[in-house]
Amino acid sequence: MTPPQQAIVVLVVGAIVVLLMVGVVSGHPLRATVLSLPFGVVAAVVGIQSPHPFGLAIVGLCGVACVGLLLLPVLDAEVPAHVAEAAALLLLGTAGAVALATATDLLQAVVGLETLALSAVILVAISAGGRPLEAAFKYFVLGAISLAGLLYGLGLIYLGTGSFAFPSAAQIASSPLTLAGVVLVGMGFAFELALFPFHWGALDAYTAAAPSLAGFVMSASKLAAALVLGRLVLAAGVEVGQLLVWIGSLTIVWGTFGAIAQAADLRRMLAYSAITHAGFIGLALGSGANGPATAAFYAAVYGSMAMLVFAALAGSGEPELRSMGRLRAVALGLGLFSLSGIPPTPGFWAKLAVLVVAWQAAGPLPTLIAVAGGVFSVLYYLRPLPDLFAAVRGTQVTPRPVLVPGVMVAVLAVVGLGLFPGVIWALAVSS
Amino acid sequence: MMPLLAWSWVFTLPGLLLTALGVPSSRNKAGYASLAGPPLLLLVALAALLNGGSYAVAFDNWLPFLPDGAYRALADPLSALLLAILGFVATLVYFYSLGYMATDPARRRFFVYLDLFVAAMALLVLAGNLAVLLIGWTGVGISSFLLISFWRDRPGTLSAGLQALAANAIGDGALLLAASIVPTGCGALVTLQTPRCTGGPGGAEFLALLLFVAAAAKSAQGPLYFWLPNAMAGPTPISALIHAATMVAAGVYLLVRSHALLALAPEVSLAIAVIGVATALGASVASLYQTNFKKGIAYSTVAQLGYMFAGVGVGAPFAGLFHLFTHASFKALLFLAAGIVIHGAGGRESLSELRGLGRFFPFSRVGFLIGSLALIGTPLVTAGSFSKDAIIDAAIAKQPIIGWLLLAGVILTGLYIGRLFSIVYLAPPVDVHAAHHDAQSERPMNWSLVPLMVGAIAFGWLGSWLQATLAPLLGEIEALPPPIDPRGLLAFALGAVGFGLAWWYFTRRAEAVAMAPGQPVAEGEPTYRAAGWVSVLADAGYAVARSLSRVQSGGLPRYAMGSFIGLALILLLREAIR
Amino acid sequence: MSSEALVLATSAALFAVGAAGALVHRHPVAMLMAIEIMLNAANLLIVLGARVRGGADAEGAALVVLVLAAAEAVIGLALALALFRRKPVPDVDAAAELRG
Amino acid sequence: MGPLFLPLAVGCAVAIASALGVVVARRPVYAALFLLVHSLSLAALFGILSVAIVAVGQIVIYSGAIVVLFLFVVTLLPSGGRELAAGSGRILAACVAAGVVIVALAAGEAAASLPAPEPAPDAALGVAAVGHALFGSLLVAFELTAPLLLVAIVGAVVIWRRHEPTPRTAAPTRVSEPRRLVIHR
Repeated sequence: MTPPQQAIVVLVVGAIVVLLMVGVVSGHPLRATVLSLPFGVVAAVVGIQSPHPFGLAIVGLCGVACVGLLLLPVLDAEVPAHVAEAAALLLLGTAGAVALATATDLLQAVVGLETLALSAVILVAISAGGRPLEAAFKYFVLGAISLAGLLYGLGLIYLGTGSFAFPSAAQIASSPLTLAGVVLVGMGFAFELALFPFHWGALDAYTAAAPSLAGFVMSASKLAAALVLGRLVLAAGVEVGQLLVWIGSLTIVWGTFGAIAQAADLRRMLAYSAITHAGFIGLALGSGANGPATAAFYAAVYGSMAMLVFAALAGSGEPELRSMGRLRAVALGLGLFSLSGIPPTPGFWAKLAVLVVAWQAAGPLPTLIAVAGGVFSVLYYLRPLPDLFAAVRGTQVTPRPVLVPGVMVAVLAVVGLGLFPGVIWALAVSS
Repeated sequence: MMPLLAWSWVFTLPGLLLTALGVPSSRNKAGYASLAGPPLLLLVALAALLNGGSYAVAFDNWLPFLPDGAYRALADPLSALLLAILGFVATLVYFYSLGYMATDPARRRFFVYLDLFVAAMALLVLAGNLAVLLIGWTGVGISSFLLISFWRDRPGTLSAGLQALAANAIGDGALLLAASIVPTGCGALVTLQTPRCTGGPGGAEFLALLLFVAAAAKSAQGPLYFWLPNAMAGPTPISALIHAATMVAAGVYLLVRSHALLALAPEVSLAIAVIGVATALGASVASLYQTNFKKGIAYSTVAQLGYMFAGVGVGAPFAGLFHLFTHASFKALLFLAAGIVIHGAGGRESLSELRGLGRFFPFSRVGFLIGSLALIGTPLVTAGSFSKDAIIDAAIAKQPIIGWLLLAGVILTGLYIGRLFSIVYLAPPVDVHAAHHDAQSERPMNWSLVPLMVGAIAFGWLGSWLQATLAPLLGEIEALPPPIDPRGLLAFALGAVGFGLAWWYFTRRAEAVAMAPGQPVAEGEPTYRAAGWVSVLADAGYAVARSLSRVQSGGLPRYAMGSFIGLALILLLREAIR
Repeated sequence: MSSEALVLATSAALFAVGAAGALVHRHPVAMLMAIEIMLNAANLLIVLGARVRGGADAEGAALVVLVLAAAEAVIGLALALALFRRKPVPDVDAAAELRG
Repeated sequence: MGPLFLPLAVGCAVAIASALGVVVARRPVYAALFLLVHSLSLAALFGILSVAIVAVGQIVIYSGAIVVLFLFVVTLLPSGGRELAAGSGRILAACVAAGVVIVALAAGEAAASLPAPEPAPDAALGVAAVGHALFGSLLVAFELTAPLLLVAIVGAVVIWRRHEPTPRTAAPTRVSEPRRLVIHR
């Protein structure tokens, strides 16, 4: 069994163990975390030996899952009864994401994608209130539509090439069926990445999910989709890449304008900004030979940033910026700095890497769009900062010690990536 | 001493951490921990400047995905001079802020932001390659945003901060592009002009243009000036430190540092000079119409930066740098003196309310007078004359039209500074007891003016020594004009005429606030609405954003329709690319 | 028009009809049925591929796709029931609180 | 025009007709019945294409389980199978979408020259071959369906109990005292 498959087995076994212990665990979030965390860590350790891009994917995904598990205790009040299921779904979703990211053939990718998508839908639906349920239903229906398109593309590829492997450029040139199939499959993965024409459901889902789970939902799907799209583009050659460049640029424009319009709603702004980052990943994917490696690097860095922001936001119902504790305010500030791409945070390095690749392979216009999108992100990301830092000295908030490990892990990840981005780049590059 | 200088950007970080963690816990001692940073920076910079030499730090392979991914820091006489200015003004502003912010509850946060700014500015000056420059460049922009919108509850401060952020974003974008398009292996600033590095697409012109856009955004030149007057929403020490002496000078520093690259791109240099002159004249005229005391001085800063840009544009980088050096001291003097009057008047900044209150603050009055004389450029006595004459001489030698325009500008300078001085310090006061003296907090503010006064007077004489130390760095430098020369006297005469005209006009017409009739006299709360074209652009952007977010109507069928149409179009599109 | 081309055309037609159904229906379960038709269309195509290429792995894939459709149906119906249980007449347009 | 063309054509016609039935049905119950017919016609098509095991799967798994599940849920919803009439705008949108999708798919497929199916020996598509495929090249995908179904099951339970209107542990209903039979007033 290859290391990625071993990681998947560990994750699934972990989920099964947590489900079997549901009697002991439900109602006590801390027990769920303690029980499920080792499985995430072991999966990461097992998965790191796999060949280069897969190693980065598994470590990134398991890292995101572990921080998600650490945030379980602060899942909003009335969910503790289902915290065992939430932990199991996190582990199963990660298993699906690892399967998707490290798939050697398209069928395995489809099943992995489906596992990830379904667990993401349920994690969105698990939080309180009507809005998450509505968002989950919409995210599910649109996901089902894109799955149908994906499977249709799979059929076309099989008709064209006779196998489920990633079709090569020669096979695409030989039969138009295969090209149509590759485009449909690409768009199916693009839904998971939340690129422009397919971002509708994801936007509402990212807005309505509980903060402690939204981080996982956003970053796991992006990292896994970036990896599999990268391999699809590398195999399929330039045409699909050029298509992705324009879709990515369009996504950046749409996400930036959408985020600027969200003056009041922080969660909606973060959802739109996730679409913008997906646009950056799409643009990187289409930019030449080392594009997919840059996209994988960007997605891994985005995962750490998103987890940091949502770790800081977790535990507070409506995130009233003025009433956050000092640690969480600083963590949120660092997260927003990184998301908006302020050096020396990792977000900036990732953006710069995409620009370098886009300039060499994607041509001037997409690069200028990327620069504008990246630079004007400062306007909507840093808008809450004066409020946030002004509040740090203000009201005294009941400290939530249980949050500290989750937030600290995310802070260390972001600071570490900020100072030594080369470590992740080395993992991503020789794909 | 240079190796120590190369790491001098960490000097204020311990102060930042201590103040952030609230080490001097008592309320009135807040911020004392960070007082040590800037003086240390000043001493190390002066020592390094005196014994010369240069030292480069390089950690290769720090960012493997960039054309030049190393961490490079370069400490040489040029950066030592900038750090000396930064240390000198920052030390005085820190000391001044103890008095100015004495009653402000959030003084601790104020000093944390100041430390962040000084660290970022030092890193910017010490940057060896574009990647590290970007860290300092954006860090300075962020701390300026945080400080401008420091009094978050006052109306308009957040929008003023966002305007500054937007303008900085344009500059960062240009630098971001430059850092990613240079050919592999040559991001270092000192090697930008080598043929290998200008071989990229667009060659030297495009690279120089990008650096110019970044510098113009940071130094509020040309169309990108709109944010600086509104940056006066921040406390006055900030206006003195950031928006007069150091941050806005970062643009000029960048152009001086890459003067060899500008030499390769004559059209861009000409554009720099033309925009410099245009900004100088436009800002001088605009200052005449300001009803807010600090905004009047802010436009003066924009004008003087125009002079520096003109100096660098015509190919006299040392003249621009020398004016930057002297301008830092006398402009900070003007702002801090104004701060004393504003502080005394309970935070009111409108000229009609401050009329005549300056009389009750002798230190501020003397300081403002010396600053004004230096701004006009009275020979021998003030530093302004040495550096302004250097720029005008170099400009007339190389681009006569620009040179004479700069000379004519001096009369406008005399007019606007004379107007500000006479309204606040000479005109009969509106109501005598409007100003209240709080001796305890005023003492640090008054005494921090003295070194600046000495600087405004004496720094001119350092010109020749500076020229000697910086000669190897800035290539061939034409000799500085002698202290007394006909053109210098002519410039001073114009300035003096302007000053006298304003003096006569405003001391006799008690109620007049602006030269032009029909100017609204009373202005309640200072508004920070962006200038014309910027607010039009911003509103258009927001309109597009709102209409776009309305498309996201929440209805599932509309989303499904969008997905199908998108899917079909992309499928049809693939036919085109096959 | 060979029989394989006929089946290919049928699967494309079914896919389009499923898409139309997804947009027409206001009842959530009817909408899910339309999506099931689209999944069936994809399954038909995979089976056609098995027949044309003579590959048993496509047959296995068709079985796996059946399982996928089952999982989809389960979660879809659970969500539809939970969301529209309280509403007198289930209407997909009503579920539009999240906007902007 | 292979020997089986006629039954194939009939099967395809029934499939498309029943799919249209699902789309135009006014009440969800009719739509569910059309879906059943559609599913069975597909099973017939699979049989004709000599892919026996998938045909059986379609009948047992799909028609038997999933379509019946749809029928249950339709009747469970309070409206008892009534559906709001679709506005003309929606019908127009649906037609436009269907048209665009058809054109897009046809653009790719029309030009394709389908390779003539080599005479598939019965063994190639037989159950044994499928077994070898499922446990050979498709092993990983086949195994991954297990966590997928686990997610589906856990998800369905969680969604239902999470959004249940009255928690099952609500207070027991108060037993009212026995009503005395009143013969006369």
